[in-house]
Amino acid sequence: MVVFERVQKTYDGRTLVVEDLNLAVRRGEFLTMLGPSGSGKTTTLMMLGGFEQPTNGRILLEGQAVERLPPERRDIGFVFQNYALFPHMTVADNVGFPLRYRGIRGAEAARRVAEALAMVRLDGLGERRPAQLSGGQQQRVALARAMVFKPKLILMDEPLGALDKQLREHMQIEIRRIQQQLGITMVYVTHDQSEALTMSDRIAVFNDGRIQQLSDPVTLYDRPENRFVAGFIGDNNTLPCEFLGSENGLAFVRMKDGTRLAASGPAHPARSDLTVSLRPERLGLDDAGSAENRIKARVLDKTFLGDRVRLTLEAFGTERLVASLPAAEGAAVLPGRDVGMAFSAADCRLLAR
Amino acid sequence: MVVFERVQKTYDGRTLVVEDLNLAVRRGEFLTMLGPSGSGKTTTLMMLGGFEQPTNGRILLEGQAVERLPPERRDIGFVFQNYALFPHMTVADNVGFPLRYRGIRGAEAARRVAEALAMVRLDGLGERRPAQLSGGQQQRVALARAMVFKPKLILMDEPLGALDKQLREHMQIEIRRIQQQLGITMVYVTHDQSEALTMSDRIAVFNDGRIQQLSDPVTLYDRPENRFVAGFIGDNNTLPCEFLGSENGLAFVRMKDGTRLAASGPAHPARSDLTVSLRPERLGLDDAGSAENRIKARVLDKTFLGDRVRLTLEAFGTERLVASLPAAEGAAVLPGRDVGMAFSAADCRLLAR
Amino acid sequence: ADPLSVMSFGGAYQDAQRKAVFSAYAEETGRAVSEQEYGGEIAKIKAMIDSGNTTIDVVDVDAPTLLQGCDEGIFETIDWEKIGPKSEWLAGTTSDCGVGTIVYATVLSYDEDKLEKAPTKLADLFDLATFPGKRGLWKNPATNLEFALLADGVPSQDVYATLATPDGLDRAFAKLDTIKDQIVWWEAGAQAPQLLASGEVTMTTAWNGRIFNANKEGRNFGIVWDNQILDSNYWVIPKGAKDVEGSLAFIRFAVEPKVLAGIAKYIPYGPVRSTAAAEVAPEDARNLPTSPANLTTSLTLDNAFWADHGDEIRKRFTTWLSN
Amino acid sequence: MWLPAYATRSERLCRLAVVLFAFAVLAFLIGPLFVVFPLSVSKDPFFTFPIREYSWRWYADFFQNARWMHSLVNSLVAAAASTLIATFLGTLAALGISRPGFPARKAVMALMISPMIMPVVIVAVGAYMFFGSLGLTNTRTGLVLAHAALAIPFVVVTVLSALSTYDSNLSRAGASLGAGPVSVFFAVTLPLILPGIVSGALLAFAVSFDEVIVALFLTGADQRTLPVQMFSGIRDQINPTIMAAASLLTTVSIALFVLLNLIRRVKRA
Amino acid sequence: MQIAGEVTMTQTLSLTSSASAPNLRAALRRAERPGRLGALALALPALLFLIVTFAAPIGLFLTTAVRNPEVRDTLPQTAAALAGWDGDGPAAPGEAAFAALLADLTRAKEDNTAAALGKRLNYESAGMRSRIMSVVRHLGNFKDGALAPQFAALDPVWASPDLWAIIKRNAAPVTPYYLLTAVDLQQDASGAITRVAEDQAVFLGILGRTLWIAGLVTGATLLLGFPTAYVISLAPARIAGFMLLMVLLPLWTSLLVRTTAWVVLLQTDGVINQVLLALGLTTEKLQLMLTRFGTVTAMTHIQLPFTILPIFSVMKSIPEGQMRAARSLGAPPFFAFWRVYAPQTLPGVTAGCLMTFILSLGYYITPALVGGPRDQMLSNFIATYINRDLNWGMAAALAGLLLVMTLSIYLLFLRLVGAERIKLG
Ligand SMILES: Nc1ncnc2c1ncn2[C@@H]1O[C@H](COP(=O)(O)OP(=O)(O)OP(=O)(O)O)[C@@H](O)[C@H]1O
Ligand SMILES: Nc1ncnc2c1ncn2[C@@H]1O[C@H](COP(=O)(O)OP(=O)(O)OP(=O)(O)O)[C@@H](O)[C@H]1O
Ligand SMILES: [Mg+2]
Ligand SMILES: [Mg+2]
Repeated sequence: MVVFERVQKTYDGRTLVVEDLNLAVRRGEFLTMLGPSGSGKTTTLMMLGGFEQPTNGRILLEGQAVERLPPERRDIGFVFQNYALFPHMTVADNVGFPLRYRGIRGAEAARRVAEALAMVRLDGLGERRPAQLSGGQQQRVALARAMVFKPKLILMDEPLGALDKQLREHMQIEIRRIQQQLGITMVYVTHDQSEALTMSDRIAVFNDGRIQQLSDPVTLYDRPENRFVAGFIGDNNTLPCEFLGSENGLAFVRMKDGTRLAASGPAHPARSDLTVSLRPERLGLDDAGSAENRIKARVLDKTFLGDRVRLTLEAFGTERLVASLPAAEGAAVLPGRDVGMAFSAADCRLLAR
Repeated sequence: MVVFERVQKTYDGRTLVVEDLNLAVRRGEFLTMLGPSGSGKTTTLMMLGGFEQPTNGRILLEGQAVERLPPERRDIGFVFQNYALFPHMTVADNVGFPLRYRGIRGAEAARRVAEALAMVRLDGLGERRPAQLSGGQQQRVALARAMVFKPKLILMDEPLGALDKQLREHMQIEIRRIQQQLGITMVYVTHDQSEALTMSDRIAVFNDGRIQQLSDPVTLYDRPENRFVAGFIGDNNTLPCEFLGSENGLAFVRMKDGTRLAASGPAHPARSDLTVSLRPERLGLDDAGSAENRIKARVLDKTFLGDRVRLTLEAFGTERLVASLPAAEGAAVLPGRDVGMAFSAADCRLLAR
Repeated sequence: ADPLSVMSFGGAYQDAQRKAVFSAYAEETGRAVSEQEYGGEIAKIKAMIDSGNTTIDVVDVDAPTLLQGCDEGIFETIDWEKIGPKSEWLAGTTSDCGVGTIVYATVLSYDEDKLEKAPTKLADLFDLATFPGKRGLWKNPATNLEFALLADGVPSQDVYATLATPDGLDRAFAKLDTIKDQIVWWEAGAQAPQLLASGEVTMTTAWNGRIFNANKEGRNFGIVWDNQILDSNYWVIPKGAKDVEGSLAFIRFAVEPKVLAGIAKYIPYGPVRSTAAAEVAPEDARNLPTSPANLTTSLTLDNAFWADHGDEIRKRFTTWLSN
Repeated sequence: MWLPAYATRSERLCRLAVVLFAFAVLAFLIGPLFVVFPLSVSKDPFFTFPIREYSWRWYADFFQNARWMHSLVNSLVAAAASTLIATFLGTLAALGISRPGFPARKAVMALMISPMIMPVVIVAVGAYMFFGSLGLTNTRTGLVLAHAALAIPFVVVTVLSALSTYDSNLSRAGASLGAGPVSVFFAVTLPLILPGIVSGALLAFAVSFDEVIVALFLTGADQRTLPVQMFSGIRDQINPTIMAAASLLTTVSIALFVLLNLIRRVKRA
Repeated sequence: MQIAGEVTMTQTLSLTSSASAPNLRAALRRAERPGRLGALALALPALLFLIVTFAAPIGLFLTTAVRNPEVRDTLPQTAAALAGWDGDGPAAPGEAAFAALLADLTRAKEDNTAAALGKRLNYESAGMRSRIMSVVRHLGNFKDGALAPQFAALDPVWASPDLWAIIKRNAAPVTPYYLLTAVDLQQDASGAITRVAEDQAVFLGILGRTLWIAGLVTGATLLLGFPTAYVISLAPARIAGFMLLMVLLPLWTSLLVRTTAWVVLLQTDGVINQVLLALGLTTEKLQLMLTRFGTVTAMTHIQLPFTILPIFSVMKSIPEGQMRAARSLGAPPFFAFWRVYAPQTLPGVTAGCLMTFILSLGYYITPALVGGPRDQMLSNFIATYINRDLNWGMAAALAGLLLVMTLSIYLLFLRLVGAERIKLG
């Protein structure tokens, strides 16, 4: 549906904000662009919307290059971070705005507006001004306005950034519902990993103007492809190691103090700069289960986090390691003591860079 | 060290922003005031700092009433939410500012400033202006400035509110380290429960100008005294119930559909308006363990959250219930199916109000 | 015919002209007069001519403007045949490009209601001992230097010769120095009576017509005619005027003895045409600078002198003011 | 508000003194605007207090005197024309300047603002000479052009500040919804910056309506504006009709000012 | 097919090489050009308008400060005849020069240009005007034969070289005369630059006075404006809004009306004196009108809003927490204000003071109506030179002086504050 081909973008002629973007958005999917601030997400979206020109490369929309197409002719719905509702128009006029420029007027337009407002559950608020609505309602109006002309593609730039947590979670579900109900293709930008994990079919993780990994949420979490992705999504312990070899699909590595661990990851990593990455919650107390790796560690500190306990451990010589245990399980662990920990090879990712 | 005695405060003469505050801060402790926006935390801190006068009641500092003492004579360090660094002075001048009014000048002052900057790990940045520092660095300067004159008491009003998550967690550890190292008494305001749980010796939960509960973090989480505290700290399922009676220190309740549950809580709750409160992560799959309560529930929805899976369940007839399981454990659960859940009586709190 | 456009100095002077001249002209010829006013700036006239669209047919100018404008050729040459015999005009009030109309005087004036003892001669202006208080003077070296020398005893016929010498100039400034810190300077004609009215000064130099008018409004200002300095106004036709013949006809009408004399009824400015003097009503003639009783010690302003030396003297005057 | 709750006694005293001082300064600012009123109803033709007798003669003179009326009309026409020009050009310029990527913004801004700070005499004499060579002195066109130049910075500044609070995402939103650049401007941008344009236009009008020096140089008798009439009134023939004129002007400007602020307040509420 | 293939080739090439910085910049410029031009096109009409109606007129006017067309245009033959004459000698030039002058003046009389020439030469030496004009008036009386004696008969100075030297020197198309005069310098007969005589040295004094008055006004507005802005920034919103209206209101009333008002207030029988007398604060009426005090007071009144507004907007932006922080750190009230608050208002103080200083430099109306002779500023002299003397050169030179001062402070303003920060109301 949308294809980015070797797209580059610079604002100042010196630094590339988008370095080399190749990405194909599938029809009907919910694709999220996730990344830290300044990683080029908004820029990418703006290029797709037609508000910025790529410095190099091509963008294809339904197979057609769109460089020359001004935004108003792209037929893409856009929901902006601060909604960009027209404050001088009523809600109905806002939502009816795109219809005006598509020759839809009168009763037909009114019907479509009412339909769109009903879709976002705002029936009856058409005569209000945006300023008379709550943040969440404004968000819905923006959504209705971007949908009312039935675009094939809707872009959203951190649409929930300004809402509080509860409302945000509620709107996540709503948006997902509408997207699935109408079968629209959506490209969604956020820097909130849990939002991305919750909503998306696929997630493109951005950093430094590049896509670091593009996959579905579970793969992204369980099998990050590099250290950035591992660190950005979920908590993570990153420990330097040396590659020993692989066997039966398992990789074997040696830690600084010589401990041998079984890890998952690429079969023949070429780089010398290697680490293993361990999620705190995948570290368990050694309960003689089936985990491939067992280590001894000293408990340095224990912090209570409500439902969980965070342990700061010293292992593999002088490495720091954070583990997160269910509060009940961690109750018995005491700072200053040694403790046995276990984790599976699948949870121990061998990563380069 | 600090005692609030029946303190009341109103700004407009009509509503009491602080209703009846009684609180004793112990020497050397890290006491956090936690509560939602508008609950009177800042007001309380301002009264202690000398910026507001209590409408009623007394505040004692080291046993002395301080109503008449202007802020500059209280010798209390104060870290403000937006740091309130002096933008026209260098970092060193900012930190040296309080020394000037304590007659410390020249080499001695320089030594103290350097010491304070070293303490917050900002050595060598003394000649910068605040605007040239990152948010986290500015926060450290504010901290150094509030410490440099060795006050016995430091007050902090949401000092980390403006920082991003990673930095915030880092600074939490730093502040806690410095507090323990110097043995300073700290009164800390936040509305972030995880921050409060991580850092504090004791937490005072504020709501509507009253302290709802004052205890250490584990007690607060595990044994909330009322529904507000239970709901405010950690996630929570709140379900209406009826009190049947208590036995062996356990309370028994009946749910809407007649299910009987064992719960913990006060022995003879007088109120009719009772609920049980269940934390999502304390709900486990029924593994035939030792939990007192076992129920059947229908899985309505399952959301992937990275390390965990969130289940939306229907139980006790038509009640909604949220459970949070480790991702591995939850993998087998499928939406639409029924599932057995279990939880202990200790995790099922019977609460009034 | 289009109305004839006439520009004059406004104020009471133009009011008098309107009553005595313009309305009579309109009545007699059927051609209306459209009035304009200005502050006497030659730049205004020149700008109009330079813009190539001379919309004004006749202008009333003062003597320096006549001199400068005539030299620069921005006025039409007057065909005296169509005006009248030059010989009827006072000496020095005819010119190739202008026709003299009235004579006015710069005189010493005071408020009779406020002073117990009235000044009688120009020298009293400099006599702070007898007449303490502020003096109002025109902020211009012209007239003041003359007054200074006159008060210092220089006979009127020698004033300009003296002023042309450095010593004479020094002498004039020295005389002014004696009252310098008591001087309040005025710039526009209307300010002088205002200074008297507001009690700002005990006496002031002023244009006699302005004093007369103030008295008509219920003031009681006195005039010292001794050593009055005379100057005259002229009718000129700016270059490029649309209807030169019409303008000449108007000027001819305006200086007809009867008409010209009529002005004195409204403002005490004397006609420069000798045949007109006779037409002035005796009760008005008393107030004219040109009435013989007032003329005994008068001095006529030498505009050529000021054209040659004005620049230098004005600079000196400015420096002198600032110190 | 006036005082923090923690103020000490001496601080309170100081603060009280400063507040009184500030109100004195405000009185100094406002008071002189009103002294013209009593004089305008004094019968005396001189500006003297105390007033001996009251009369409306000067107002009558103002309204009956063709010259005053003529100059009033001249002022209104010239101000309206230069307001139109300045508002049109200034708004366009502000739209351009506010765009990202506007070349040499600083230099252009410096030039655009400079009529505001340039000594008016220099502007007046320059225009007098230059327009003279084009035959534009003593014409209303010349006056209008010069006034428009003086007024442009006021429009540019106010429209720019209106644009600075304008969220350019609104234009983007408009485009993404299918409206072309011109439609977006008229449907979205213009209505939102209209208050800025209106206050810019009001200021432009005030600049021209109040301007004396340029008008002194550029107008002949036929184009003489009200301020010029007043100026020569004060200088040459002290005549309380100018007090009547001044009182009327002040009344009108106070009324306009109050109206403008009421509109703003209503808009905000 | 082949052509298409080539296109893709070059495209790929440009893609691969685009990583290098210069190419990147070029690509960027290409991508941005339409936007830049569009933005410029919007501002262009106003820019052109300002250049034509504002910048060009001022520029042209300023050039008259050095233009010297009178001798060149009116006396071309004389100038040519004098070209070879050694002006330093003790003798007047030969007969040829007299003949040329006569011929030139004959033409000048027809063209009516003699007066302008006379006026111009009169600047250099008083009396030149009447000498030239008397020659012109006597043109018909000249007889054949030696001209020098006939000229000398009209005025003996024609026999001396000084006068001829002046004509020769001013045959040049440009003259430093006006500029030099504007700073009280002159070129003597030998061409050396010297100070003018004490009693002719006016302009530096006026320049100094202009700066001094502007400085006084700036100081006064700051003194009055700072506390006022401070109080407004402290006041509760409603009262502050009202106070701001009081500050803005004068800006809306006619400058002329305000100046008139000061005339009424300041005159000897005016309101202030009446009040002072009534209160018994003085027994004698004070001279306020037409004095420096009056001028500065009226100008201060007019400029005060320009100083208050920027200071206020900066004060408004200083968080209240700043003072709290200072107090909590141990600073007593006054020190907290002086060391923490006051320095942070500096940007506003700078903006307000520079703006007031710039605007004060150009005052004309107020000094003209309220000031005495010692309070007239550069603008007043510029206007006088035009209106009364038609001396464009002098006016332009003084305008140049005023402009240089104004622009240098404007540049300082742009550097320290920036044009974007100017706000109205
Ligand atoms: N109009 C612009 N001109 C110059 N630089 C820009 C512009 N817009 C963005 N940038 C820069 O480009 C980089 C990427 O910006 P972008 O807005 O695409 O990031 P983002 O991923 O959306 O970040 P965020 O999560 O903060 O919105 C940043 O370094 C930003 O400073
Ligand atoms: N200076 C003041 N004048 C009037 N009311 C005030 C003032 N300061 C605070 N309040 C009111 O007092 C109540 C408590 O405010 P306070 O600032 O103490 O809350 P808080 O717990 O610090 O909230 P937050 O988490 O938002 O900072 C709020 O309703 C607030 O509106
Ligand atoms: Mg973004
Ligand atoms: Mg708070």
